[in-house]
Amino acid sequence: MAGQTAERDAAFIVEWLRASTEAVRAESDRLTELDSAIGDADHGTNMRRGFTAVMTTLDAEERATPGGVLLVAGRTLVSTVGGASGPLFGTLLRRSGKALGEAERVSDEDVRDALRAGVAAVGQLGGAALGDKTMLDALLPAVAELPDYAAAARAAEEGAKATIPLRAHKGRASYLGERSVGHEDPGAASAALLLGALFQVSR
Amino acid sequence: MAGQTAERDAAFIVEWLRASTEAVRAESDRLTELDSAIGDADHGTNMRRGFTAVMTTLDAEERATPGGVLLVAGRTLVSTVGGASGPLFGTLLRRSGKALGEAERVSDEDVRDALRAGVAAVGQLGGAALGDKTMLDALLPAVAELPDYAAAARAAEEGAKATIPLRAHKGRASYLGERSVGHEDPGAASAALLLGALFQVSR
Amino acid sequence: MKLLINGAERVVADALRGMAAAHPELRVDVERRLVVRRDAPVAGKVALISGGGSGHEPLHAGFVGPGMLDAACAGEVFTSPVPDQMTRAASQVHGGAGVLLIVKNYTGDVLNFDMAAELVEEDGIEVTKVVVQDDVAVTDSTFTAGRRGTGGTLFVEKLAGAAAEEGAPLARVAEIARRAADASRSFGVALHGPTTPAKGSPTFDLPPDELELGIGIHGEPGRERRAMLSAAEIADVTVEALLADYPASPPGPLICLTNGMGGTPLLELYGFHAEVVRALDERGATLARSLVGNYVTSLDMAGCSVSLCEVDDELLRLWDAPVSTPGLRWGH
Amino acid sequence: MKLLINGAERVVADALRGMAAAHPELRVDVERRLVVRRDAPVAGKVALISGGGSGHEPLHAGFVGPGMLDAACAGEVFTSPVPDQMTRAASQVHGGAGVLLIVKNYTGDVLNFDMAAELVEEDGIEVTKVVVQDDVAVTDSTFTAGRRGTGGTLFVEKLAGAAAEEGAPLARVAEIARRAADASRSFGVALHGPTTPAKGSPTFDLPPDELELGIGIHGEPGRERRAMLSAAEIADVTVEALLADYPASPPGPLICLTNGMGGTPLLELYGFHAEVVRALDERGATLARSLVGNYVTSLDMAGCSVSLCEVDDELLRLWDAPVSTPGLRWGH
Ligand SMILES: Nc1ncnc2c1ncn2[C@@H]1O[C@H](COP(=O)(O)OP(=O)(O)O)[C@@H](O)[C@H]1O
Ligand SMILES: Nc1ncnc2c1ncn2[C@@H]1O[C@H](COP(=O)(O)OP(=O)(O)O)[C@@H](O)[C@H]1O
Ligand SMILES: [Mg+2]
Ligand SMILES: [Mg+2]
Ligand SMILES: [Mg+2]
Ligand SMILES: [Mg+2]
Repeated sequence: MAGQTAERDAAFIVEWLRASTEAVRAESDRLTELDSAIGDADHGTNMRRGFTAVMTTLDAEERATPGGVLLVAGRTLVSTVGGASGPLFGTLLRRSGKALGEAERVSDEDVRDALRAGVAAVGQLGGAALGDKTMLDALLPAVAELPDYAAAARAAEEGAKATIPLRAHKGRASYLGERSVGHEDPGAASAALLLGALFQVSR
Repeated sequence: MAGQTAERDAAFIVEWLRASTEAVRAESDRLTELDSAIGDADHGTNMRRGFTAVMTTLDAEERATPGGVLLVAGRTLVSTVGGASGPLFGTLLRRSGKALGEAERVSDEDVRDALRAGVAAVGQLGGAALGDKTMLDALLPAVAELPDYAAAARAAEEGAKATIPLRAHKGRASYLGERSVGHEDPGAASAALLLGALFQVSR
Repeated sequence: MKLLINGAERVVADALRGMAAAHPELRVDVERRLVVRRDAPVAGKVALISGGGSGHEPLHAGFVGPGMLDAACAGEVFTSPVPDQMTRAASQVHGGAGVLLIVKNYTGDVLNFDMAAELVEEDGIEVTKVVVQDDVAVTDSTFTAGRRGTGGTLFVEKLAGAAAEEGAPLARVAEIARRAADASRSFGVALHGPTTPAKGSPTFDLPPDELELGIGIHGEPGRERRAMLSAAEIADVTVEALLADYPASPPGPLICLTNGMGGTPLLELYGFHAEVVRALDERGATLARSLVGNYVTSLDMAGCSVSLCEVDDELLRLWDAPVSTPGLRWGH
Repeated sequence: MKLLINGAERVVADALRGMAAAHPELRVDVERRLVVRRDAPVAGKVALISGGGSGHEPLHAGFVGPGMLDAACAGEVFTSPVPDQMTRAASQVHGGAGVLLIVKNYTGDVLNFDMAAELVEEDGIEVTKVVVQDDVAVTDSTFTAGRRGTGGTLFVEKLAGAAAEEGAPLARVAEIARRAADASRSFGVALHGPTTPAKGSPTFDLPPDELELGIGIHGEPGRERRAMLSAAEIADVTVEALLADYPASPPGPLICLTNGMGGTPLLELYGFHAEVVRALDERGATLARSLVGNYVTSLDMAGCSVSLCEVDDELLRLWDAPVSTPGLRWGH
């Protein structure tokens, strides 16, 4: 587990995003399958398209700061994904990036605070609350565990699974009413992949 | 088997058409299935619609002569069936009716001559020859056996089955080329039903 | 297969009732299965009558109106109409300048229209018949009932309709129709077969990795079954077959109809059109106009056809002339 | 399921290439996924921009042209476009009289259009947004992301487009759009689900004897699955749901869009329309106009939706006003 004094640089964030991209690519079909059950069968494709673009952008131009990397990654998601997940995950990264400011190195506490700000922005933008069967059901419990990356990844994973019995109140799945019950929320599953990737690169 | 001296009246022809109608109704799905393999899946519906209309017409207004019954039946087929089989089976009956003229009673030889004239007219109208995989492959061998109704029915049945290995050269099935081989021609199957009905009422 | 119907035997009558409700600019005789221009007969104008089996909508009833057909006769699904319909149509639309019958080349259609033509002539109305046989998938047409009439029918109805609307006499309208028919070529491909109401299941089964090349519009299987191809490959096969059938290589300027068979989304059809245009271009052909959409369909068949019509200035002018029908509408 | 495509990731770009080839009257930016009126910007005219996920064609790109939209932004299949597309569109079509954004009510569409609106306003362009939420199948909309925007979008784009074409100022065009949106109700039914290129199989499986009631246009399952119904019964359920949602019973004169979802043949759709008209009539509703066809589709989904728009004389006049787009065209 990452020590409280560890210093994280831009490369760390890039590695996180790279690991996220790999996870999203590997799980793309499953994400689409989840979205097919209670949505419109595009979530895997959306995430893969967005993160692939993020890696292309980051490979093309280097950013000196963790905040800068997150900002450009978030903006890339907004510009390439579309749908609900583009603005929401885009906002998560952009807002986290903003919170990190210009610092070249940040602590895990900084990362925690930044991600909490990002998740709060997601909640504000989409108007969803815990239990609405959205990505927030994975994100909120996860950032509560930070800076313990392992616990955060576990909480995200559990939060995603915990969406299964819920009835959706936001996003496309909400139109299904009771029929949304019994399926994992695709956005929450994606969020768990991102937190899992974060844990992976933090070790 | 019908004797050579038997006299046939209008009621005999009506009974033939009624038996034909019953046979066509009973076999309608099979006829459509055959047409589905090498045509456009409407032959059973076409024949059922036509013969149902024939019975409605005949039940509404009585005709005094065998020829009169056949004429009106043929005209009804032309006016209600459409497709290839409407004009062709319609012509078969109309032309046979014309050949029988105004006589109130006709012999089996008259019936034979009339049906041969009808079948010839079908050949002329559609331009098909024996072996082209059409209704003529049942009709031609059948009328050759008349006035032996049993032999005619058998010949029609055999003629229809004999279309299976043939390649179609007329009608919709011809567009299939070699792929029309291996399927019974639906129009020939219908013709066999009509000849079977004739044998049945002749006994 | 489930269908949005009230019962197989009611399908055509119900559709005509719907057309009557949707199109006050048409006169629909549901009983006799006729769709007629509201202002018919147009005095002094050659009257165009077409028709055929139902299931190809908007062809033919959707092409009734100024600049195209005066009347359409709707048969049962995939079954040509009966002569009584055409004679009744002629009596309603004949404006004193004769009648042109536009017939797709199927045994049933030809026989029924021929019978009708005889009867109409007996009534003292001048009649000319033009048979459309544009389907190049039928290669050895001496061993068949000729070539099928498919998508090219739209060209014939539009071009002859424009000529008639301009006031051309019957001989001239018929000549335009014949030129259009002669200049038209079509080729179709199915990804799955259509479901007729009477049968209730697809008229042919296609495995999930195969397609059917050279299909017609009646759910007949095509001439060849092949492993599935990409849109680009299908366009190449199709355009190759079409261009090879023109005497000149490349032919003159073309109108291209990239046509959906009914069950293929417009999104895919436009993508396919892009490949058709590329394939034409690569072979030196010149595209004068294109039309993309579901115009000559086969119920819910998935797939497409491409129809080309080689045009000169006159035919192109007639193509651009105004038309105002439920299915085709442009100009002023 | 086989699709007529070159690969899932190319579908939208290929379709736009095809639109470019087929419609010289439009400007198509394949790279940026924009379809724009050729004569844009029209000086002094309010510019209408809409867009959304692809797979609903002809909506929205097929409704670009005089009398309707100035620009459409095409997202990936069933995925809303990104803000960059809307800002780029605004810069191309803004004629000095402001921009109206027409947005279907989905979280993704609303978020992306909202982000775009902010950016466009920052550029000093006046922007108003109208959200279409016409789907009455979403009953307890307080527990959802509101109602979905579906077939009623066509009414909003047509009526607001006509007002803009007449030269009405932004506030007035927006008011017309809002009135049209408020007056619109839709309800849809699926007989089988659509196949997205990315998934390659139907997004929901329906047994051969069941249908899905209250579906949207994105292949989401509906709210209820039922044993298969006849066209007449489906019309009754649909019309009942629609009329029950209007405050007055019966509402005022209606425009009725009987819409195919993409995979249902026009023959069936017209038959269904006949039943819709009957069902409306039985409930005392007055039909002012109807439109039947595939206008707001969901790829190859089999099924239909009915959209109603309650109109007064002004909205009816705007409906009848000329429109000239690939997907909708009438008047002079
Ligand atoms: N209002 C919202 N707040 C937070 N997350 C949301 C909201 N609406 C949708 N989502 C998330 O977005 C996911 C769907 O993303 P995606 O399928 O890519 O977009 P779309 O729903 O536009 O097709 C859902 O699974 C859910 O987690
Ligand atoms: N030229 C022809 N001469 C004789 N019989 C023909 C000819 N063309 C078609 N037929 C017969 O018609 C039958 C098809 O009838 P039907 O399916 O009712 O009409 P359609 O082919 O118009 O759909 C064929 O099976 C064949 O027996
Ligand atoms: Mg989705
Ligand atoms: Mg047939
Ligand atoms: Mg037929
Ligand atoms: Mg989506």
